[in-house]
Amino acid sequence: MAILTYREAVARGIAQEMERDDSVVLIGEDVAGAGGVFKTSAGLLERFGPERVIDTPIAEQAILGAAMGAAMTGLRPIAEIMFSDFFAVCWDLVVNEMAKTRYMTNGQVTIPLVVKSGNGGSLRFGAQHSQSIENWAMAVPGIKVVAPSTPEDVVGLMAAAVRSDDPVLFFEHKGLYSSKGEVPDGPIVDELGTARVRRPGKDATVVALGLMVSRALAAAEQLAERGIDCEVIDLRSLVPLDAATVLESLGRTGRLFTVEENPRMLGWGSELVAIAGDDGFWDLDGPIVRITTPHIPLASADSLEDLMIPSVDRIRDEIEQALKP
Amino acid sequence: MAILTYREAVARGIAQEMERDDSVVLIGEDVAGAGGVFKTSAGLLERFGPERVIDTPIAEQAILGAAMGAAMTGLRPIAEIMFSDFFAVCWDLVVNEMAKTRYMTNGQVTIPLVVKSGNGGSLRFGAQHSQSIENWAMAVPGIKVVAPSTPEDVVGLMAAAVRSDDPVLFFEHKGLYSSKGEVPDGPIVDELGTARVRRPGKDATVVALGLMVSRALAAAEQLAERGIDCEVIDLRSLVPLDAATVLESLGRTGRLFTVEENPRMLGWGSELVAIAGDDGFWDLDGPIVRITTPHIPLASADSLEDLMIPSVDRIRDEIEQALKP
Amino acid sequence: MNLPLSNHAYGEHALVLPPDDPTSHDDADISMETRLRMYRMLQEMRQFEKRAYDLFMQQLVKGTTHLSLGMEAVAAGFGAAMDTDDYTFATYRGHAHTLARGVPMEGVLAELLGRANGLLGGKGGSMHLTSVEHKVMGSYAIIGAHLTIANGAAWSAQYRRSGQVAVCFFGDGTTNIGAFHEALNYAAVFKLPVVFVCENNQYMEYTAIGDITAVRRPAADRAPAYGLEPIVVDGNDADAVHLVAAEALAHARSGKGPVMVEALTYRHGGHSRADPGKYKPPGELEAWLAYDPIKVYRGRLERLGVAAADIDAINAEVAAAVDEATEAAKNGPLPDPRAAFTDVWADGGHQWRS
Amino acid sequence: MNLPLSNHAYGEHALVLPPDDPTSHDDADISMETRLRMYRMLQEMRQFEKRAYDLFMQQLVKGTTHLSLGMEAVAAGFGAAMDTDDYTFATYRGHAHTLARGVPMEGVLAELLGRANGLLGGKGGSMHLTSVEHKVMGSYAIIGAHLTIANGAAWSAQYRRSGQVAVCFFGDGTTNIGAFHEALNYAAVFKLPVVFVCENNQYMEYTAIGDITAVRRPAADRAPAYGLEPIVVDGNDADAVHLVAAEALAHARSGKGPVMVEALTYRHGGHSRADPGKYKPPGELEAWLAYDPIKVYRGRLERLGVAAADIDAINAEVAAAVDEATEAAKNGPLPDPRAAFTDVWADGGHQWRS
Ligand SMILES: Cc1ncc(C[n+]2csc(CCOP(=O)(O)OP(=O)(O)O)c2C)c(N)n1
Ligand SMILES: Cc1ncc(C[n+]2csc(CCOP(=O)(O)OP(=O)(O)O)c2C)c(N)n1
Ligand SMILES: [Mg+2]
Ligand SMILES: [Mg+2]
Repeated sequence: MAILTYREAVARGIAQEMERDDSVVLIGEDVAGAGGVFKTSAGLLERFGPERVIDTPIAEQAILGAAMGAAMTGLRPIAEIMFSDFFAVCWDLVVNEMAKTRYMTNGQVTIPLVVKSGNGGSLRFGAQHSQSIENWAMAVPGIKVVAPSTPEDVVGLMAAAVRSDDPVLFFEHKGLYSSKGEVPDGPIVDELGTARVRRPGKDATVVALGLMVSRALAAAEQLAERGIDCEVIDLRSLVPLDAATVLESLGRTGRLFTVEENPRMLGWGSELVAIAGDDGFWDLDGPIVRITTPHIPLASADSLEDLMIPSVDRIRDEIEQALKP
Repeated sequence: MAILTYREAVARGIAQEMERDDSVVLIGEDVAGAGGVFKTSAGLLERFGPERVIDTPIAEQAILGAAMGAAMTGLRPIAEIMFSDFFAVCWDLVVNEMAKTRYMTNGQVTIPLVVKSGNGGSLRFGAQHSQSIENWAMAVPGIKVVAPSTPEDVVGLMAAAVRSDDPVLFFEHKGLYSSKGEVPDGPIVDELGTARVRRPGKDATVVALGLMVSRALAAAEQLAERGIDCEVIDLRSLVPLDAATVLESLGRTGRLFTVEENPRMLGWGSELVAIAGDDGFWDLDGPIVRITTPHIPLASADSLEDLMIPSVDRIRDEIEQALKP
Repeated sequence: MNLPLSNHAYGEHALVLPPDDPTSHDDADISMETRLRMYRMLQEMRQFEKRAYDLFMQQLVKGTTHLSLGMEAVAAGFGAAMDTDDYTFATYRGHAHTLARGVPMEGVLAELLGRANGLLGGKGGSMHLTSVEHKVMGSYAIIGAHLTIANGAAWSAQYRRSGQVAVCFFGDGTTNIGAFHEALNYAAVFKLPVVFVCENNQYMEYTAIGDITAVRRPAADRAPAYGLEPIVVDGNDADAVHLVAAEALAHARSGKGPVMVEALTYRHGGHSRADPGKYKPPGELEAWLAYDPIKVYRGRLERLGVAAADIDAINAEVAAAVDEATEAAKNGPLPDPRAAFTDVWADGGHQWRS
Repeated sequence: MNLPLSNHAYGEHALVLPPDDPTSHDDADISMETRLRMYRMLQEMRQFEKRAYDLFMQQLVKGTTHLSLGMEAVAAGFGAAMDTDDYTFATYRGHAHTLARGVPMEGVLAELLGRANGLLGGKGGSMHLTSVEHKVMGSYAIIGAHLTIANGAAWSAQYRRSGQVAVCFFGDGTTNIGAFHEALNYAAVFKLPVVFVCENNQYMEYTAIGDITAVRRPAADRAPAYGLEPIVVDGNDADAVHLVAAEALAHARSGKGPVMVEALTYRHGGHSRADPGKYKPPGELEAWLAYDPIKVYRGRLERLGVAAADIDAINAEVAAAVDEATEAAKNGPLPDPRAAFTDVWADGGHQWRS
């Protein structure tokens, strides 16, 4: 057991898989010599050499295209898109190529690759470097979407992503990079599409992702003091989506809350609402409440950013308000 | 009053605005000399000349960048992205630049532009030329999203889009281009953010968009024969969203159905479900049913494509099934 | 104002005419076996696409389809030069390149007809022809991306030290999109074994390439921007293409990095079925028809002593094969409806939630 | 294998050294008034950014910030050559370009501090400085897009026949992204009045530009791919920049189309606050510090007879202005919380549903 930062866990997960399988390679801007601008690949160049850990030009389409073509022909590349906001400059490769090629070729082509990326806000980077875009990817059939919230999950889900034969977008939360957690020794392999109950509870089901998990847990602690017992579920991956765990919990609690960092419209929460409506409608004792960033670009000033992204206080208050008899 | 095709209506709407305002210009691939690959700008070059109707290289980022920069400095450009699938190659301009610049500059910059695009399936063009991506745009704060279903609406909503001081994505449905409808003579100016009740009814509210509107109406006719009286609402624009019209209808009918061409996850329907849950939860007499294309890329073969996109029969059956006592 | 298109009316741009000496490569160092192979390929591509056109007119081919009638020498010249293991990356205008790698006609035609015996089971269509078995790694319908994907296959070959080369075909219009630039620089920097082939057929869809491109030769004049040699070849002469192809492949295979070739050619028909081709200035099509790649090549074979009857026999064999493929395609069953739901994921299915 | 980076360890790439003759432009035809103006600009940029750095270290500047210490001569040379109505398009490394157009320091500094008196009311931050009043049409933080947007402003100027030119600054690393290529071809085709200025400071973030670029001069060696002249200028000599800028602006203004300039320079610090700059090979920074643009320019003024005391007076005036701006920024109120909800839309609000 070791205490690792989330960023160290990223490097550890990649190293674990590179160690195991020669076909795993890593490319991206500044990932090699500098060990990544977020230091999530620190030490990998030294350990695996310049054929397997490669600095690229600023050319996100070229990066994802290289990863995809290599994945189609025998490698299992990991590509980095530094900030997830930059997916917009190479979205074609993701949604039109990676996501559709297996289907269009009737299964002839397999695309085992991972695109890792720094996602999310809270660092005062402003509207173009703080977005939570996991919902963009979730809307596109053919792409798996992972967003771990703890160092241990980072390692295990990275391994699962690398071993997946489908393209996976792996969203690391920038606001969590310096957070710490215990990570067991030895190889860790987790499973995509499995949510985790981080806190059992009986009054309400609170579903969160990424940075929002710890905030939801903190809110739950405060609510417990006020007599409200929340079950907090960490979704961990949006595709595949572990709806069963959420629905099972909802069946027990009767109330569902989502805590989302993405702007309000068409966040993963709206899909969860719709699924709960499909499969859990008669379990619902009241409206599902989505606690989200408002549908507004993120401001850079700390005082304004803090107003936008759900805080522990806001999560607590919105849940309490909604459960008021 | 004239009978126009939907594609003629696009050209008429643009011509109306170019006639009125010299600052309206049109750029895109093959929009000038050829009058557009879908012939939605036929005759405009001849009428307004090569300074205002311009063929561009295949360079969607350059096209949208030119439109944005011109909009920031006094013009009101209309840009064409030929197939909406191609937004993926220039998504950065849409989501990171057009959508955020007014906000980031605290209102200093105004971006009055329209991006028109052929959207949707049913023409056997396969997975990369048939997508319904209005939900991609809806997920991004700062972009207005319009999707007309009739020639008359095309003219009036195009005018409203051109006159809007915000960036508007204008989704023309490729499957509707050859459809016809009556269009009143003289200038038509419609309003964004206003849904239309296409068919009043009392048993259920059916909300549709684009190509799905006529299918929903046909299904409603068949259901009427079976004693189910559906109200059919044409949403017309996703942003701004006329939730009031939908909620008002839901308040009367107690049941809500969405008919969506987009793949299932995170379609506009999921947002409507969530909004109805927020504001109309106690009006709901049963689960909201989303009738969508499955969450799968579109196949090209006609027999397969027809299985995927909601058909009149499927719409009818799913509604009937859900309303069965 | 000084817009390029304000200097002339649309469709009145300068003609680009073909070379007029079809004998230039008569004495090229190419074996008669290879030459006959290339001639057969030309015939296959031509007759196949004419049939596809007919089936389109009969409304059996749905959606859209993009023919390369008139451009076959590029596909044949490269096809005959590539090793079995080399990768092909093509565009929506990919019938010829697919056939050039030995993919059976039946599967291609059945795919155009949306049948279960289609190359992609009816799920891809004309624009996405792929046969991994033949190393045809896909036909790509959105401009630009596939140049970057071809780099990836080349990178994999380099990493695996397999000696394979990736050959990536694209059009003149594609040289103006961002992904072109990213792909070329990336390939050059990493010395990837990839050959980029610009099929310059003078037009994007309906707009003349010269009207929207800052340089005269859209690919060759950009090559130096990536440290590459500018290479232009007569794309209607299969021998000329073949020689350049062999050299380019050898260069890439030897580890010296990418090559970009610009092949000058012309499409006889419209961009796609919807296009009547009105933007072509008078005389242009006629000049290129007179320099048709099949005509050029048949003339050469005859000058080199191949009997007309032997040539006709090839034509007839190909015609029979096309007929046979047509029957097989027409008789192919519709896809099983369940096929619509397979292969979104590598587990074979489409489920995304529990 | 033959990867560029397998030939040398990271950080051991070849040095790019500055010119060593600071007197080369002593007799350039530039008025003393303009020269003193440029010197003052250099001082403003330098002292402003040093202050920004200090405030960063005091944790008053949040998020990130990108300094152009060492690169000021490019901004000053262009800033002094531009007409009041010309447009500036800058990057996240845009403090100097913003100040060069006369934007008051207080607003910029207050923006870095996230205050209500910030240029953008705290909603944009260091990376998005914009002052439409001063024709600073924005600072853009995602590589590439703003070259295409600058084209749009140039197109609008052309259409309106306003005589304005759009000047677009970007880095060496930006020359490898797709939007660069699209923007350059587009500008050339439509003969847009735009001047593209590549500030080649030898590095993208932490990677040397030569390690990931197929040509030696990332911008100039690409110019011919768009039918443009390759132009390289000493980016640490404000006079050299000024002359080239004046010529480029005149060319663009006269309707002859775009110009691309590559200015060789160096950033003294890291890419952003997080960067310790370890990838710089020994001796490189020292050489460029010795050829610091302010040192070069002060030396010139002194050789041309400006008294040291007069120069020092400028420095002192600027120091006072920076102090004043610092106070005003520090004393600025936090933004009204309601400001977070304004100006998503042109109606001033953020509502998206009824
Ligand atoms: C990104 C993108 N933009 C536009 C199109 C529409 N389109 C399809 S083919 C084509 C013309 C391509 O011209 P060229 O590259 O010369 O190839 P050709 O069709 O002549 O073989 C265009 C504009 C597309 N498929 N993808
Ligand atoms: C599309 C995109 N990719 C990557 C980045 C991250 N990034 C920010 S600055 C930078 C380096 C840019 O280098 P250069 O163009 O030389 O400008 P400089 O910072 O040296 O002024 C990178 C990679 C980005 N902002 N946008
Ligand atoms: Mg072409
Ligand atoms: Mg740089």
